[in-house]
Amino acid sequence: MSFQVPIGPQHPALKEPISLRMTVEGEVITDVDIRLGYNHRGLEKLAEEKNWIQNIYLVERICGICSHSHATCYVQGVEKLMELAPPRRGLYIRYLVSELERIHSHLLWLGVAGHEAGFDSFFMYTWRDREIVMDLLEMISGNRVHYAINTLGGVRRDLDEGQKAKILEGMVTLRKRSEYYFHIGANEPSFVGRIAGVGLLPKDKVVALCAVGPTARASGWARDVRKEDPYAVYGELDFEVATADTCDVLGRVVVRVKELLESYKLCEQMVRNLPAGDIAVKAPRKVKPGEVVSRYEAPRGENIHYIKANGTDKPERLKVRAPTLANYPATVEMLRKGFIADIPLIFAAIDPCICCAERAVTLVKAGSGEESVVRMSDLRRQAIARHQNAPVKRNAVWPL
Amino acid sequence: MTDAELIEKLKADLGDKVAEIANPARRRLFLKVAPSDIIAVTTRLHDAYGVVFLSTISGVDNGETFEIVYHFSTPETDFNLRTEIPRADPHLASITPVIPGAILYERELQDMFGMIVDGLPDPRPLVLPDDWPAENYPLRKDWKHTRPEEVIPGGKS
Amino acid sequence: MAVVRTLLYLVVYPGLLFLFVYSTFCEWFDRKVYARLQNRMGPTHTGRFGLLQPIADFFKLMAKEDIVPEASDKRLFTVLPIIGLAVVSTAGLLLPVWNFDLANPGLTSFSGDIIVVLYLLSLPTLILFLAAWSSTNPFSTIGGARVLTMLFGYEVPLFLTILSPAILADSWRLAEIAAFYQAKPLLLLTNLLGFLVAVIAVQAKLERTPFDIPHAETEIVGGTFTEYSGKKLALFRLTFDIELVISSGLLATVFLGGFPGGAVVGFIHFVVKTLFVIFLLSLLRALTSRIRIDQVVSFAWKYLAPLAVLQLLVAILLKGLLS
Amino acid sequence: MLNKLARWSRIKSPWILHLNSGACNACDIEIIAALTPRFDVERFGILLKATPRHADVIIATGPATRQMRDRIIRIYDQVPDPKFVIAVGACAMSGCVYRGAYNIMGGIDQVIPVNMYVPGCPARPDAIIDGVVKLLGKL
Amino acid sequence: MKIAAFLPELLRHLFKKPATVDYPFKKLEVPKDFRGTPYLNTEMCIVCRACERDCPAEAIEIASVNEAEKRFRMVIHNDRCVHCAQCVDSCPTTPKAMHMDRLFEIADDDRHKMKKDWIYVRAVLKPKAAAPAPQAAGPTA
Repeated sequence: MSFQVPIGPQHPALKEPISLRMTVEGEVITDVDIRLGYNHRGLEKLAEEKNWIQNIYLVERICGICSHSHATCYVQGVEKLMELAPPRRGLYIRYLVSELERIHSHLLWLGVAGHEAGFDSFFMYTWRDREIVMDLLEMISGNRVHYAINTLGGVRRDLDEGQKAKILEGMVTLRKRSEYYFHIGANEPSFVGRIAGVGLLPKDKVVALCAVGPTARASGWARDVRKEDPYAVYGELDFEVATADTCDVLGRVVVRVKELLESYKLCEQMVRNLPAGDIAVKAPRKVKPGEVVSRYEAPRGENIHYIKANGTDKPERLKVRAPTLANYPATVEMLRKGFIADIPLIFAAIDPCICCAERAVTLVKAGSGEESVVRMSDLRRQAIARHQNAPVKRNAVWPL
Repeated sequence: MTDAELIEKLKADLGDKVAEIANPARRRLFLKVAPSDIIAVTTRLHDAYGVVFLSTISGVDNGETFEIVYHFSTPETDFNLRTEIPRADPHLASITPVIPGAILYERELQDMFGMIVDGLPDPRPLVLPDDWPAENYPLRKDWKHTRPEEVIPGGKS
Repeated sequence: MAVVRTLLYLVVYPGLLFLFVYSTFCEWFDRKVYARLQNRMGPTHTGRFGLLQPIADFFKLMAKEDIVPEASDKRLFTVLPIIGLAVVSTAGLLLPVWNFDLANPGLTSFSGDIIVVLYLLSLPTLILFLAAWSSTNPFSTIGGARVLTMLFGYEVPLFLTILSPAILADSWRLAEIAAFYQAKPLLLLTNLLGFLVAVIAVQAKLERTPFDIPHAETEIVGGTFTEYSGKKLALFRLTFDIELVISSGLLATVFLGGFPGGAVVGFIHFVVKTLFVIFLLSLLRALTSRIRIDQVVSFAWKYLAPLAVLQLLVAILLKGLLS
Repeated sequence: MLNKLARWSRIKSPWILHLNSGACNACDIEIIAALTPRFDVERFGILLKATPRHADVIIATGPATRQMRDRIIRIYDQVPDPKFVIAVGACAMSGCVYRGAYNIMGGIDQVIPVNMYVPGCPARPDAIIDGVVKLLGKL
Repeated sequence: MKIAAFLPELLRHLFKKPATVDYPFKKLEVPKDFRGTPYLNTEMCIVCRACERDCPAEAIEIASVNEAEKRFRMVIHNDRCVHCAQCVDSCPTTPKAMHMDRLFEIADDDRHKMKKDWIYVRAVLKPKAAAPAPQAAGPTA
């Protein structure tokens, strides 16, 4: 006997609308179905009606957490089409913001993972420290989330000495705090008990299902666009690709913390080596026909924009593939044979950004009483069946 | 292996299956293939060149034809496979047997362009709403959206 | 006169009114400590220091619309919160704060009242299960199943640990157990292990993190309470607040030496000791993350139950030594 | 007297339900940020509730997408009276950059009545608190 | 694995001052380049409509009020504005006619009140023609 549990589109674990329909037997999930579309906004069509400059802001609002990554990916592509070469100082500031955004996104994710596991103190502390990087971003760009610092041909705001000093200072505090959170995350038994061995995704599945970002790296597949296709300034900076080989949620936590530490390093390098000069060059309004594939390593994984121009001031086609969409097939795979209690964690582990994935596209909250009615006798039968053939989970024992 | 060497190798290997190979920027290869060859070329790339990762599939409405670009990437190069199918008969073979991760992108193509992807294991709509009228494909160039009137609550305009 | 006294006893002190005021204070204390542990301020602007916050919550819920879902079992759905409140308030009457007089046992202090309190404290769990069941929402249903599963986990360790001080004191009456330890405070130390086990078990009984599985927000929305709104939710919240007070009062009686010194001093003992227990519970809440339902059961049986048995053995050996 | 008590308690204990109807996440993380130590809305007795049945105030973010419209109405109906809606961010007010997209109904007020608008893209946590305080002041 | 790894940190913060800013009573500092709401300096505007063209959210509307007097009306819809400051960047005049102020606490219960409009006269480059501006200038909302 199994019954269906709808998760979303309005569900406290998912801050965004998406609909997962879980078929569960007792506490064990046997089947998952994802329904997108609640967050579909129709952005790709809309982009064809707006001009190149308006599209920067439109693309930036695909996602609020990785806003800069979409904007940068788009701007990078359009600059190639326009054959512009942004000044080096502009590039450094642009990628400095993108690393700061990665820090903010990973700290946010650490907190959310804690929250999903019911570890509210962890959540509160990480988010408290996240305010440091939010303040830095606000100082650089003038807004906490949608930085709007990119423009065609460079960036819009410059950095002064005081701001540079503040960034360096912030990095020192954050590095200390991140190491502490890593210590907590790896040592608190109830937390580790929740995340170790949960959401297994072996490497061959990662490859087959084309997973990206920390999800793939936690399964030992070291793909990072920054390393393999070094765009702009990344070729001259020193950093490593963080990987783990546990293939579970714990591995994804480890990968993200390692990436945090790498990002601090990158930020410090960029601030210290900030070249002098202009921050932007003037961009034409029209683009001659052509096409470009722009790739960018967003905090959640590879972000790819395919831009086609037709000679006017509006794009012919703008295709956006956000990392979360690429991770959905993998998520479904991870959720199978998991417990209901693991849903939020597994789902959080891909750091879902549903708005990204659907751009212009949701799970269903059954809300109340209108879903299946389960009888007492059924529940008993379920419980008995579950105890008879509950799947044995690796590491699922209390690890004291 | 540089891009030029790779092009030579691909030309020799795939022969007349590939109509043209362009290399507009470093690490970007655009291969043009006939729609009937798409599975064969993908399989060959997958097996012999380590092209296992599909980034996404883009569709473009060119008026008379639909252009479909498959974006693959490997640590060395990005392969972009381009194919065109006629608008009147928009049938496309699914590459999910080779790369299972392609399913979401192919479902999206069906939704947004009205292409028919043959051999898709799960052909339900993906992104469009439940009450979406049939035969409306938003990303086709001839599909226009009329905005509903915005009513601001509170009386005066 | 006796009727008036009984009425006052039931309604004002230590009956409903007192329990209402004190339990809301305890909820405030719990929330405030929890917030301070997280470097936040917690409720601040409702009354002085936010003291009136839980009361405001209560009255707001009372004034709200009360929705009974179509699909639910309406009679059961409505009556359960009231029964729950009645049950825990009854348990409250049995604490030896207001009937410390050993020589003159009244209606509410008798040999075996410790068992009665324990069972009355178990009843809200069952009521919660029925409430979840009668609302027929899938999330509530899962929540209800989890409530029962958890009951199997923590109930035995809790009973066993509370048993050991009673065995040592050789009494089934709360007031006598307390009096025994007031006479020999050093013996309290021997029950320290039991106290810790009991705190964890009580945490599970009250369904607070790490055992807030039946209403885990991020997993099954509101869980058992998903369908409850308005007055019924207010009564359920009050029930659990009172249960918090009574359980911590019970632990204070059994493990912390009760409330000696008559009405006034005894009452101060009561406040200080319950707040201490509640502080420990809050700390535990801030310290851990929610665990999975299978982990609760295995944790309870692998660690809590053996520790409780060990405590029982210590108590029995000690009793042999003492006599 | 009772009315006064009800009004006071309503002002002092607004429980919120966060409703995302296709937002870009920016407003959402700012709402969550308002719960965290820097802003800590629990000072005013504001708690984030998981189910619509417990909530008093719906904080809505994002433009109302077509697929989401029926769900928004359903969730609004599930909230017991008296209920209030705060639209946070430019998208929830008018659709901002998504105006004219085919899958957008416009702001939240095209679907359910809204009591307070908080502008910003995204609205800062302070601005959100300011909006909530202004709403409570109106009661 | 340690039991209660978080304990020292929690207990330390129990007696520390909370990180909370008591917001409506104590304001937070916004940085000096904060992008608040846009406003128009009517004296400088040359009605080139660059801001209207580049605004991603259709928040700026410029309409002619009186063709003969060259009077124009500009409406900024704050309920649509995404605060990107592209209008400031696009503005070709020096000093800029478009500005951003640092206001952000502008929550209101009425969307109509969030429109700000200005009536201004197209500045003709000869200085004497700019005289009748004052009585028409200034926000009227």
